Amino acid sequence: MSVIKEWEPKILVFTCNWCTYTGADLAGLNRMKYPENVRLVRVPCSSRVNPQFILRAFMKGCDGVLVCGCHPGDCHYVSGNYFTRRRFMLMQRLLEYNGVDPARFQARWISGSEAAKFRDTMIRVSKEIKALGPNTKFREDWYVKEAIANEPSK
Amino acid sequence: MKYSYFPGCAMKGAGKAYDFSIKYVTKKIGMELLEIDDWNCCGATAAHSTSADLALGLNARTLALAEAQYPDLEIAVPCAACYSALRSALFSARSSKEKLAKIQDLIEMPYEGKNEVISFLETFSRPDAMKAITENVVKPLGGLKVACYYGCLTSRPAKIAGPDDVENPMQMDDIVALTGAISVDWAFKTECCGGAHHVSYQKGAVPLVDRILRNAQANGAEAIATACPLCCLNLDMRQGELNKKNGTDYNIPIYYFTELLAMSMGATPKEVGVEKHFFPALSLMEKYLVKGGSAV
Amino acid sequence: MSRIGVFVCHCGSNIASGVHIDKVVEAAKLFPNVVYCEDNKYTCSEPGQFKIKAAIVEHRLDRVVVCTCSPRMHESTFRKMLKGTTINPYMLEVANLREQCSWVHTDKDKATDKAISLVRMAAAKVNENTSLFPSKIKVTKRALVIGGGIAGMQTALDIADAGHQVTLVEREPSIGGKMVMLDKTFPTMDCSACISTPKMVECSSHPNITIMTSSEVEKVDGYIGNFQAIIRQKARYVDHSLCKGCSDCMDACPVQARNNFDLGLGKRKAVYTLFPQAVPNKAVIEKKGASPCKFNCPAHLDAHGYMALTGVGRYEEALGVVRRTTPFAGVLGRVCFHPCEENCSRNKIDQPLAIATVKRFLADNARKSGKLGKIAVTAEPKDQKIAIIGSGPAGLNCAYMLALEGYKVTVFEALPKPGGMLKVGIPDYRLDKAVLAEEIKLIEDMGVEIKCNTRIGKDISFKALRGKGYKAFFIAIGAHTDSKLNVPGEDALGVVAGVDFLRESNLGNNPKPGKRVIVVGGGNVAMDAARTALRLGSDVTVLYRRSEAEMPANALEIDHAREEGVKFEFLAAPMEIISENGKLSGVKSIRNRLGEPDAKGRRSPVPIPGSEFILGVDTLIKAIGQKVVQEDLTAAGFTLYDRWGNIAANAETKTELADVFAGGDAQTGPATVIEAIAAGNKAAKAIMNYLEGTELPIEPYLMPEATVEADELKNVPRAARGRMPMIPIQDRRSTFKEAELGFDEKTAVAEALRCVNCAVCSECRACETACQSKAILREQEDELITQDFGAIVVTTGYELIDWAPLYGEYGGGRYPDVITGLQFERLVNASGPTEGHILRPSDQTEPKNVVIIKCVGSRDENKGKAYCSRACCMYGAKHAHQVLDKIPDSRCYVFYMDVRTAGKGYEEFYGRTREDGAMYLRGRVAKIYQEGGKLICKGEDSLLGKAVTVEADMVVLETAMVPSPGVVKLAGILGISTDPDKWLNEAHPKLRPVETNSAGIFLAGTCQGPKDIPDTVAQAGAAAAKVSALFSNDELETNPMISKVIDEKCSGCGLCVGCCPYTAISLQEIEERVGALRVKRLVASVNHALCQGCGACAGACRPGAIDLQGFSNRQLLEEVDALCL
Amino acid sequence: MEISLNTPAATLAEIGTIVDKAHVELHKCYQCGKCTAGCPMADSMDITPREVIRHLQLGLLAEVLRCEAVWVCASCHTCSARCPNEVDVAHLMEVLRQEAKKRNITPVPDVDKFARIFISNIRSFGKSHEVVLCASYNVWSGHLFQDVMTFPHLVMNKLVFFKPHVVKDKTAVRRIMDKALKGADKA
Repeated sequence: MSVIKEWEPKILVFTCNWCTYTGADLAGLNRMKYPENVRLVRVPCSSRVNPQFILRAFMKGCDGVLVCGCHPGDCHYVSGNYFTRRRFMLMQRLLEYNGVDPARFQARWISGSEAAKFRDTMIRVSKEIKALGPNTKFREDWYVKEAIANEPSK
Repeated sequence: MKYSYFPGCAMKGAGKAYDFSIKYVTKKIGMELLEIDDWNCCGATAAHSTSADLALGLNARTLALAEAQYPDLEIAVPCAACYSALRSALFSARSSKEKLAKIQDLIEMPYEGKNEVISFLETFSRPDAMKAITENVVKPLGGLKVACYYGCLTSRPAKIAGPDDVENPMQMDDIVALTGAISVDWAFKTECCGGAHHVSYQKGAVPLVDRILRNAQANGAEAIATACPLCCLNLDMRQGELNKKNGTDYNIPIYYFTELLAMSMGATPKEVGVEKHFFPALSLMEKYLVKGGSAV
Repeated sequence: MSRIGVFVCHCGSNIASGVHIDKVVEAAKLFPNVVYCEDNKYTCSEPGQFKIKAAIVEHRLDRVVVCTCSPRMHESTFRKMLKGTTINPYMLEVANLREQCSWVHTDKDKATDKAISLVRMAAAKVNENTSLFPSKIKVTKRALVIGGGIAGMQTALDIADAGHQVTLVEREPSIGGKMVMLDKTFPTMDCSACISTPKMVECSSHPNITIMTSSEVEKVDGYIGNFQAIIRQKARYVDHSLCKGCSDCMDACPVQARNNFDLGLGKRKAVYTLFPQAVPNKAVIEKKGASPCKFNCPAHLDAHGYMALTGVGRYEEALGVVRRTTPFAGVLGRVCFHPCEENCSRNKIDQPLAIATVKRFLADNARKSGKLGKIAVTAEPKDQKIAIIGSGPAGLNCAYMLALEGYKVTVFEALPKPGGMLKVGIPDYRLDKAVLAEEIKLIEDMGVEIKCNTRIGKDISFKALRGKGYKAFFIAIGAHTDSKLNVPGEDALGVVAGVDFLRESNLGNNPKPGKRVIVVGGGNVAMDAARTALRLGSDVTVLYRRSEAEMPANALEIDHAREEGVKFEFLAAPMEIISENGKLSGVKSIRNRLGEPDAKGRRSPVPIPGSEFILGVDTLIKAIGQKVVQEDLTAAGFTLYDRWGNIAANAETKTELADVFAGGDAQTGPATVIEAIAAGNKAAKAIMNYLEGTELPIEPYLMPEATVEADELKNVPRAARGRMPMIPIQDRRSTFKEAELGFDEKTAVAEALRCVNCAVCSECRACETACQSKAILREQEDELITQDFGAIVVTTGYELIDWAPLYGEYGGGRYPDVITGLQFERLVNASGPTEGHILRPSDQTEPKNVVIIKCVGSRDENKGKAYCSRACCMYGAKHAHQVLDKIPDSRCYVFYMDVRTAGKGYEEFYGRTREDGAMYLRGRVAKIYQEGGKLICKGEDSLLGKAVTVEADMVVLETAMVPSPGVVKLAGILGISTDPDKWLNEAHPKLRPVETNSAGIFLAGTCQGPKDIPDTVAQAGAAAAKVSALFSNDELETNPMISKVIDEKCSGCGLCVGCCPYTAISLQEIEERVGALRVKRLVASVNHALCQGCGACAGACRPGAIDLQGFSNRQLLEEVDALCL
Repeated sequence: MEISLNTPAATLAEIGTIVDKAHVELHKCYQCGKCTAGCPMADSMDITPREVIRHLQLGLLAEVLRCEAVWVCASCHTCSARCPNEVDVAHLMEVLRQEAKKRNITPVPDVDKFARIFISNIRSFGKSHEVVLCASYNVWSGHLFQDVMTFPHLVMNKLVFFKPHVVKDKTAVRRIMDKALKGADKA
């Protein structure tokens, strides 16, 4: 391809099987459009997400991570999303302490019927992270500088 | 029991009986009223029909004066129209910081929206006042059947007026019951009397008075108690006129609820200005004041 | 090395049009361990699946990635397919190329890139998959159905017919629910009772169905196939194994309670069956506790009981109720200060019932008609002799209770006449002593011996009595001496004690007080002394040190004293008694002001210096308190006193001497008659326990207080308290005739009928007498029953919205002729309160103009609910039809927003109703008010664009359905969810309408949302089919994608235990070898049946010892890594 | 008369601004007419309160701005209190009145005149004065003898005063009024 590709962030979205993943499917069913740069990883419950996964994602070059689950009080597993919420707060503070912009790690509650909310969230998050540029924190590769140099806006 | 006091324009004119009786009752029960110095007219319906800012500005000035003069006191307001207008301004001031800034700019005075605006139905239904009233009733109006008429503006809009019940408020009924009178259950407590149109659109407004009187009569009321000079004036002034024009036989003198309180506390009808009503209101009182002895 | 096969689906053009399939296939072939890749038009189709199977064999694949639609759609399809191959069904991953790729992106190249990435993630994950095998759990083949309405009954019957056990739990005393309340059902006009009562009977006679009425589910543990429920069987106060359903008890019950089944349109008894065809047809008693009158009575007299009986004219029985506790009905009716009345719920709306005066009526009426009778002793005579010292109310009541039990009782009285303070303390104008004498005679007639003029310490001693064979003693000598004023000159001639003065007067010794009398004190003795002195011709002034508000005397006594001419000096206290020649001449007093409140909240008097004044006086009566006379007892050898000088005894009246008991004023200090009676009764019980060696409760059986809030009494008609007639005031000033005359029969009955039945059951115990099978269990308590179930069906139904507080414009419940649709059903129902005649509740006349208003509370975000209640349009039409059909020349106006008639035959029915003449008006009524006996309804006909008025005789509000109360609590117990309006959530609105998100728990009927009977019954059948399908297995396969612990890594910290919502994880001891040693330690362990596979534990585990199979840490990390490539 | 529903987008936008001022969501109204049914003045109106909303829903702004109903409304707020869909009809009426006034449309001139007199009264005295108010109204409106029969009663009972009460700081009140009325029609 002749055109230089615009830089696209890599965004990882952990979604619980019962609410957000279903909501994403519904968005598909309704042919709603959102950016290609988001990838969903299906987990049974948002509480399944181990902080290790998030650090690993940033390490391997992810630019943003989202954890999505059922609305508080509506968890398929009764109380899982309350754990998620607590864990998320702690994790976000840890990341912020290490210089990661809080926008790169967010939690959202999207139910199985909120297809439009799913789409809107994906569009907004994608835009936010794109504006932040590539993540440089925690990355294991030695080519971070290069990645920044290749940033199209420069 | 101490309040800053906004009498409103009508209290100096047609609402004199209201003014007299409030003064009598508050003195008896040890309630102190401190009139706000240099208050201005609330603008009534005319102001908010013309411009929202006009109503806001006029009332905010009065509120700001009260805040400066009596920073710790709630503002007691006898007239329902003034009460509504002042409360609306207060609610605007409290709605957001931007709105408050706009108000300060408009009136060019410091104002924070601190002091609550309350009606006399509220001041008198607080426990200490109720207790004091009970203790001061010496000539109970045993058995007088009263329909308590609240009108629009002490009831609606509910979030501004804050009535105990929009359709069937009981505050005035409870206060009037302290005098030994019996408050009747009727259906037009909060129906409009057309007050706003009584000068400018009489053909539409007078029938409203008719249906209020009709329902009061149907439910056996001998008298109507009001808490607003405008309501009182309308129901009072049109009654004889309706009887003449439509051949109705209404005989329901209109009183301010404070007049009933004052008389049960020993005031003579003349002292509180009962004879000043358009529709003869003196003889009914004389009848009950004689009948009601000391025993309840 | 694993061998992965990747199968990319076109899904027709669904995926292929948004993604370059060929590029995906080419890319996938290069992924690690992928040995084969192909594309397919429709992978989920039969040929598509066949091709995968063939590839597995041909390429020796050991795991598979299918790139197709959402795994929520076809993951299970492909798992099933793998069951028939060499590969474990869990060696599969699905890449979602349709819903989350081709359908949501527009740029085909970018979508292709994403698709490749998704396939890479799936391939990376599947590489870490392991074979998983489900385990088996047993199924308990018993279903729990909660709610006995039509849905519950139908579900229960269908499950039972399939051969399984069912327990049907219903909160009300009968099954049947709302449907049996209805008259006819639309659109066929079948009789509702005719089609639902056979179902009720079938349920009760079905061998597989156990019905538990008056029951509620309290707790549920466990999981599909293995639930454990705790069910509360509420007390019914009737032994259902003995009850024959004969209704004798109901005939006997005097209480008129609200008939909830008729929605308040009729009355029923406190003991009742819900309706005539109730299943089970057994009586229950509604008890909300002890009525406040009974609860707050020191002796717990069944005040509510005798009021109820008086109300229906059963005076003798009512008197019998009093006599269960005391023979002193006439005395108490006159002198009791009635804490019952102070606590009467009617205080909240008007005035309390005149309970004491009604009791007085019962005694007076019996005496007048010569029916005072004798009190029968039914107990076996007993040999033990008991001595009671003092014949006051405590002593005599103790004697009475013991005599009732057959004991031989002797009462010793120091004074010449029995009665204690009743005789010598209370003046005749308050208590006619003939009444006292007659009631004392009742006790004597039971065999109690009263020996007067016998003073303890002088004429008898404990030792002597023990010698004569007395086994127990009750000391009730009262408090008969005065407290001292402690001022100089107190001993002057002319200063007398109040109690002495009253005793002299009451014994007929005619004391002669001087012209000017001053009574010092503010209690009841002071009032009695003052009024007595007044009647003896003196000019009386009461001197009290506080103000009137602080006076301990009964307010009515003070009023009476004032009326009779007693003068009061408040805030004044005597400082010195002035005498001339040893004879009283004046009292020097000082003015007080009220100081700070003391510990009890009473403001104490503070003398004002310099305010001394002198009052001239001839006789000064001290009435500032009484004390116990200790000398006699001391002489008799009894010396146990507390620091106030009262006899030391505990709350059960026991003293330190095993055979000596004490109570009444002698033990408590001066108190009331009723407290003395209570003490006497307690002493009797304590003595019986002592003599028989039993440990029966000392206090009478008492339930918690049944309080009624003012709100609940809003619509109770106001009625003034009966007026007490009195003798003329001049007689009151000069004679000792009883001042109060008591009620006549009419007043007494009217007074009794003012009772609002706080506790519903009055505990008159007439039912106990009436029941021939002795089935009444007065002291029954709730019972908790634990049982195992394999499945649960919730069928808790609906309630109608409480419209009254929401719609003030419709009268807010003040107009009796504005009723709800369900009330109309009861009116038009042949077994309803009007036997099927449509009559106005206010005056029982037939309404000619009926207005029906739909959507009251429905489709009203402002005041009610936003939703449509679905059934109202049709039953509104039915009601209109019934009005026009049943009432000749009637007219019916229906105000509607929209008419929704989606159902078989529904639109036709609506058409017929209009043909009948119903006038349909499109618009909402803004106000209903009463004028001239009519209900004026003001609405707009919005099709005409004009405000319209209808003068109606009756208005029927078709109110919104809301979930049954308590459903939120139940949902919490079951772990299922509700929507914002509190309807229970189904698992899927289209595809799983009767399942919940918790496996094994199902829904049917209106608990899920408003619906009509056909839909409800259909759902009930569906839920039963689901349960039957579940019960067709002896065992269930569990989901193998659950947590697993690696013991070696587990540190036993227990973090996972706390975060498991299913309590599936526990710490268990394991034994392991460390070097040469065998050591024991705790590690986490997962219960396979309980674990639902959420993975919260795996997210929390720090050493990574607990992992979720199928979504393991390694699988997810590989997926993350692959995503980042 | 046939009505075209192809309302220009500008008019729709204008309606949007007006209803936003009143915090009203037009789509919420399902035309049940409870507002009209409870309205004490409905009898005197040319179109009912429900129809006012309907016109706006259909984009017929001009019809609403020239109707009498908006001016006949007595601001009793009964409609708003009872609306099942929380449509604040009374507030909308008020905003419509202000809008009509801006465009100098006063279909019920007496009501407007009274308001003007009332406001000028406040401008003069800072307080309202019944005699001046009614007298000026009777002169302005041409209803010269309206309620004159009540006058002797008022005088005899000292219910009127001829020397108006006046605020001390008249300029402050006037300044506030002028600022507030800037933009709106000057009274």
